[in-house]
Amino acid sequence: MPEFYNEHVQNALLLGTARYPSPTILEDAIRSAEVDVITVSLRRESGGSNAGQHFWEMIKRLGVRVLPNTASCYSVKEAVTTAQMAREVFETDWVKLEVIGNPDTLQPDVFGLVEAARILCADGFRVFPYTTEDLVVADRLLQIGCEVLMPWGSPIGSGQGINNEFALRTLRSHFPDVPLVVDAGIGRPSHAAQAMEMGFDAVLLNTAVARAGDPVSMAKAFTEAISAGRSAFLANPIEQNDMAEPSTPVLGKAFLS
Amino acid sequence: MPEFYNEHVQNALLLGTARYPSPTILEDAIRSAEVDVITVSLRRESGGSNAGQHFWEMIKRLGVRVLPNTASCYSVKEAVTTAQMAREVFETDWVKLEVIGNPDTLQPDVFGLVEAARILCADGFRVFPYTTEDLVVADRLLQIGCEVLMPWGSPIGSGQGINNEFALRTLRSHFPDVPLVVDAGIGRPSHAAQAMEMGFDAVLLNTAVARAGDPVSMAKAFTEAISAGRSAFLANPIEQNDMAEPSTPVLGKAFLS
Amino acid sequence: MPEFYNEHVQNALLLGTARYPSPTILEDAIRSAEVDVITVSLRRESGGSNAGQHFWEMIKRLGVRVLPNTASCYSVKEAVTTAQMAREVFETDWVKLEVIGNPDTLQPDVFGLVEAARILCADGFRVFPYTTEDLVVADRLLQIGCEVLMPWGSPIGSGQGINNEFALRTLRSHFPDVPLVVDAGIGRPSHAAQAMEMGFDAVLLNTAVARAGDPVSMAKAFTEAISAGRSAFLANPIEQNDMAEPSTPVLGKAFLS
Amino acid sequence: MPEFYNEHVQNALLLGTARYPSPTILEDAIRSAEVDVITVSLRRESGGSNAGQHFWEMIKRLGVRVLPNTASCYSVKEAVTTAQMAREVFETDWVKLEVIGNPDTLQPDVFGLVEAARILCADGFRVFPYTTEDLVVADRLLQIGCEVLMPWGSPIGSGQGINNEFALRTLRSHFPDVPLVVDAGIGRPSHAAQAMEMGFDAVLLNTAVARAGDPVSMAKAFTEAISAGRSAFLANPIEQNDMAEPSTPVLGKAFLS
Amino acid sequence: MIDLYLNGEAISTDAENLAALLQDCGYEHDRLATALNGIFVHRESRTSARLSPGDRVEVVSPIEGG
Amino acid sequence: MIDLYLNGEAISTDAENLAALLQDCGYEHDRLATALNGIFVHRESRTSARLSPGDRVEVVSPIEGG
Amino acid sequence: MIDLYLNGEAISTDAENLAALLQDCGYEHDRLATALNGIFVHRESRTSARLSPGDRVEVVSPIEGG
Amino acid sequence: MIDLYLNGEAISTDAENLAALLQDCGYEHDRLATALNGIFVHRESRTSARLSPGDRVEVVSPIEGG
Repeated sequence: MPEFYNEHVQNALLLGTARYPSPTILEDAIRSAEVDVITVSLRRESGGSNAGQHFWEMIKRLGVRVLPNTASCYSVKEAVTTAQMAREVFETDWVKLEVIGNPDTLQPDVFGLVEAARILCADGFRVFPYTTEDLVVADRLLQIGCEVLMPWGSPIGSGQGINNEFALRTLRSHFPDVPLVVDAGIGRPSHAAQAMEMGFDAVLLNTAVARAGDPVSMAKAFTEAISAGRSAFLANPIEQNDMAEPSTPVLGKAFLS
Repeated sequence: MPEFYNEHVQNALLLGTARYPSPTILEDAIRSAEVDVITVSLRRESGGSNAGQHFWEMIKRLGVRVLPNTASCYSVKEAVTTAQMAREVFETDWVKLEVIGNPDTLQPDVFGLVEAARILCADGFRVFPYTTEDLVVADRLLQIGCEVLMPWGSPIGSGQGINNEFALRTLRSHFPDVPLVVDAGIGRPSHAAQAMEMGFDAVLLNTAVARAGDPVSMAKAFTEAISAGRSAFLANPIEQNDMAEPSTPVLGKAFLS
Repeated sequence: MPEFYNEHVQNALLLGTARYPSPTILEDAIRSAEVDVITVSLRRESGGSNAGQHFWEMIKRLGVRVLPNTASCYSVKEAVTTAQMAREVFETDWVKLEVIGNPDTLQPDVFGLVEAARILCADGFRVFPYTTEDLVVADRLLQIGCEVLMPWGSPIGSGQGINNEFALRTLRSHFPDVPLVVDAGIGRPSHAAQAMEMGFDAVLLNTAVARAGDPVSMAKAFTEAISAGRSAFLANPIEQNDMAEPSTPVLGKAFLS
Repeated sequence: MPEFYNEHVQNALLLGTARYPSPTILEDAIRSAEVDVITVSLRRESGGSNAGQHFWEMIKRLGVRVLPNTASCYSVKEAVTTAQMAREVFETDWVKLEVIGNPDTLQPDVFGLVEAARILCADGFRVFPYTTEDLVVADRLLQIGCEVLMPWGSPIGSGQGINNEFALRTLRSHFPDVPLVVDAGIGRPSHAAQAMEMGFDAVLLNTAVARAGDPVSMAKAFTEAISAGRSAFLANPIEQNDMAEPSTPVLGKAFLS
Repeated sequence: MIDLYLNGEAISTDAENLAALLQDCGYEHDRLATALNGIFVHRESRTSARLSPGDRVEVVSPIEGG
Repeated sequence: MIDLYLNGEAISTDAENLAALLQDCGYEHDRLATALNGIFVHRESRTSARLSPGDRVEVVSPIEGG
Repeated sequence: MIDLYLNGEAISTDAENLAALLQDCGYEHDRLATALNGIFVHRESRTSARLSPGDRVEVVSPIEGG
Repeated sequence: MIDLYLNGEAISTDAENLAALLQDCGYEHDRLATALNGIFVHRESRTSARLSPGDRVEVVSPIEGG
């Protein structure tokens, strides 16, 4: 099971909590998939409203760890302030750092990301940067204090899976000891299993569960697939080869013609 | 769970039993992965030998169903005689019908396959034909009495996974009510999950488990991945799309610039 | 340049003649792409009509070779009779033999194909069978007298390109001396170049040119791409590798830090 | 034909000049492929040597345009000084700006790249930045004065082709009016045709030609394939679809059963 | 008069053989091939190919094809 | 009375500091975080965070996120 | 004595039928199936399956398979 | 005599500036560019570029590149 900033996590599926048909379905999904870490966010609260309090109570009831995000932040300042507010509200120094660079792809702005990460690491945060597959950017993030990397698979919510397998494999082999999480773009359990088979430590996803026809069942499916992918990685899978190899032994075959 | 010839099967992973490091590891793999159907074969037995008897006792001990194959048969006659011998020895009329057409790819000879299937169906066998992804061949096999189809993913033992996804999807959509099993070529749990997500009913594999570094762990991983893929298929996965979609709601975001 | 049944062909692009915006555009496409072999067909002619005669005159004017097809034939009998009629009308014993097995995929019925090919080869035809990527079927076709094979890339008119590259590579390596033509499914010049780079001898296509916005220009593009792919195959391309290799020499680089 | 910084270029194949078996073969390749722009570099010259002079004379003899690179530069300072030296020696303000971030992948360091590009654009250079597929980085480069972008296909010299087609398509659609060149990783003419079919304006490559068995023939093949890809892009290719469509008209087919 | 099918359409004809039928029906050029009840009839055999009631005659000529 | 923006809406308030503003506006629970003009204000600093005309105050609380 | 092939090996035997052959050759368990000259012989037909010189007898039992 | 580095090799020279150094070292053509301690020196500035002990001089000329 993955370890982030010296904390052991019980499930390598990190699950987003937005876009579910109802809070009840969200809660059921988290429980039935035995999720340990959920991502959360902040929004404006009006006086007299109890929306935030209710969501907080659900978190407490579930007993899960939270990873607050800085979703929709396009500037370093926004991201940093959001992280600071999240730390106070959610009582954690973990932060999923998003500095978005483009509204169509919702991809990281790697310049802003590195700058914000530097500020937040120096301020005591434990930063989980949502980044691209760029090896050089990854190296910068590690140098300034990040101890986890979360490269995207494909654009957020697109369900395309892993668009650049070669680059993700390269990341994995360059940083064998850094926890790596594929974050964003995962559409189906097979995508998640593939990421884990490549040696990734965890998978973060939201839309693929929340917008499935049956989110509870889909959440469980992802937990299973991620567990399967991890086991397969550790069990040393066979190599691909071009020629067939008989599985049934040929020796001792009866001669019947 | 899949149903073949009116029999319900408890695990959509059908597991081959050859090429394991030891009989003990094979037995552990079957147990820990909760496999319900295993494939088996026949070989020449010498007088005084108890090899076959021992293997049979293991089968009985495990309480699994057996699916005897006609591996390495290149002619209709060989395949038919092998099937008949297997029915007597294994006390089942199920048969995984292989009529091999080429020693390098170990691919089906579809001409021989259809002929042998016709003979065996008429003789009361319940034929599980190992076939290609060819829709027209599939149609013939169904017309002559096969009630299951087992198209290959890629060459036996190659671990390449699904080489022609389009053709397998086409098969699935043309025969929505026929149990379809991807047989051969699966290398990793993500391949198996992918097959199940495409709506296949089961996956048959051997080498990917038997030749893994840790076959017991790998067998369990395949059971999990296949379960995940099936659940995902039933839970109605999201469609892929080209543009990103924010998972965290944008409405209500604080303005912090 | 490819050779079929001892006839040298000047362009490895074999071009279909249907579905063009106009006969003039068809004629321009053939000319500008310097096509040497076109596929043609037969249809019912009414008394008093000159449609067939006009098309024939265009063929004569262009000076191209014709390869009549048996399109839309679903039975052996239909295909054989069509081939016989085509031989008389087009004055050639070449025939693109199609025995279709499914109206959705328009894929070959390999059973009917082999039977019809046997009849036609025995009757003196030079058969160009439209077949699948099935190696065993290919072997049968060769044994009964075909000296060319035309496996599909993907369904006719689908433009998907090569759906099962592994199987086509396998065909190529098993039959190094047989002229092999990828027929059907090609959508773009890069698909055609890829087929030629794999060592195929020619590419047959129709829809990708006829239904392009500018068929004349697209036909020329295919001729170029096919020529490029062939040249590349003969020029021994580099192998893929995982690591980068500097193209500019590192030795002698100035030290400027 | 592409236009870079208001200069029309006669061939969309930009060709590297390193790693050829001999200068003669390089010269033949450039001539026979009718290349208009070649990339060149600088290295230490000893007193009394005429190596640089000879290479320069070859360039003059060929009458080609040169695009000097800053290969192997890992720092902004190195890259800037190299660009300045190149401008003087090659008498051009074009520069292929490489700021390398990793010796294994030879990928761009996007941070150094943007900084160096800013300095060079301000100094009057016409910068051709060798960059990644990152849309946000691309946007920065355009904002600071680059009028061409050269995203990589895959690592230099790897011959893998286009590893992240989605990202390159995204770049193309976001910057419809910016000349885009796929630079690095191209292995075969079909890769280059694919890039052009996606709407890219040019392709820059070196190893795929220089290390081919027959570089002269391979260079011509790339010129053809690139021309084909460009024509296809302009000729409006057909869309892919899942179902087959008969090319030969079904109406009027003889009834022969 | 014989009732038969020419290219799928019911017609009545006085022609006794295939060659005569083609002439009667106004076929002007001979870039044609013929089949009778699904069997190919060579050009030189058309005169000897006698027609019977219910026969299915096909007459085809060149067209574009893929 | 000070005119300022609370979560993007123009309001007038008698409150002189952030803590007072929250109380006046009826915030009942304290699973909240605050920012003043884009700068985070710690819970314990809200009383010392004086308000000025035109200030932009943001008050946020937990919500689902991806 | 009959010379025949048992599982591909040349042997000489006094056995006159398949059942007797199995017994003579020391087959102890009956998780076996038999074929004579490539044709399956049912367990209950082994006694009536007479052996002739040159016969090819196959005796198989369960093994792992894929 | 000044001890400096020319293209990475230690040399001793009487030349007082870059232009003189090039001449002394036998550079015959001028398809060259120069850098002094990592900074580009224009062709026309070579005479005014005075050399000091420990200087790193780079002299480059055209070569093939990718």
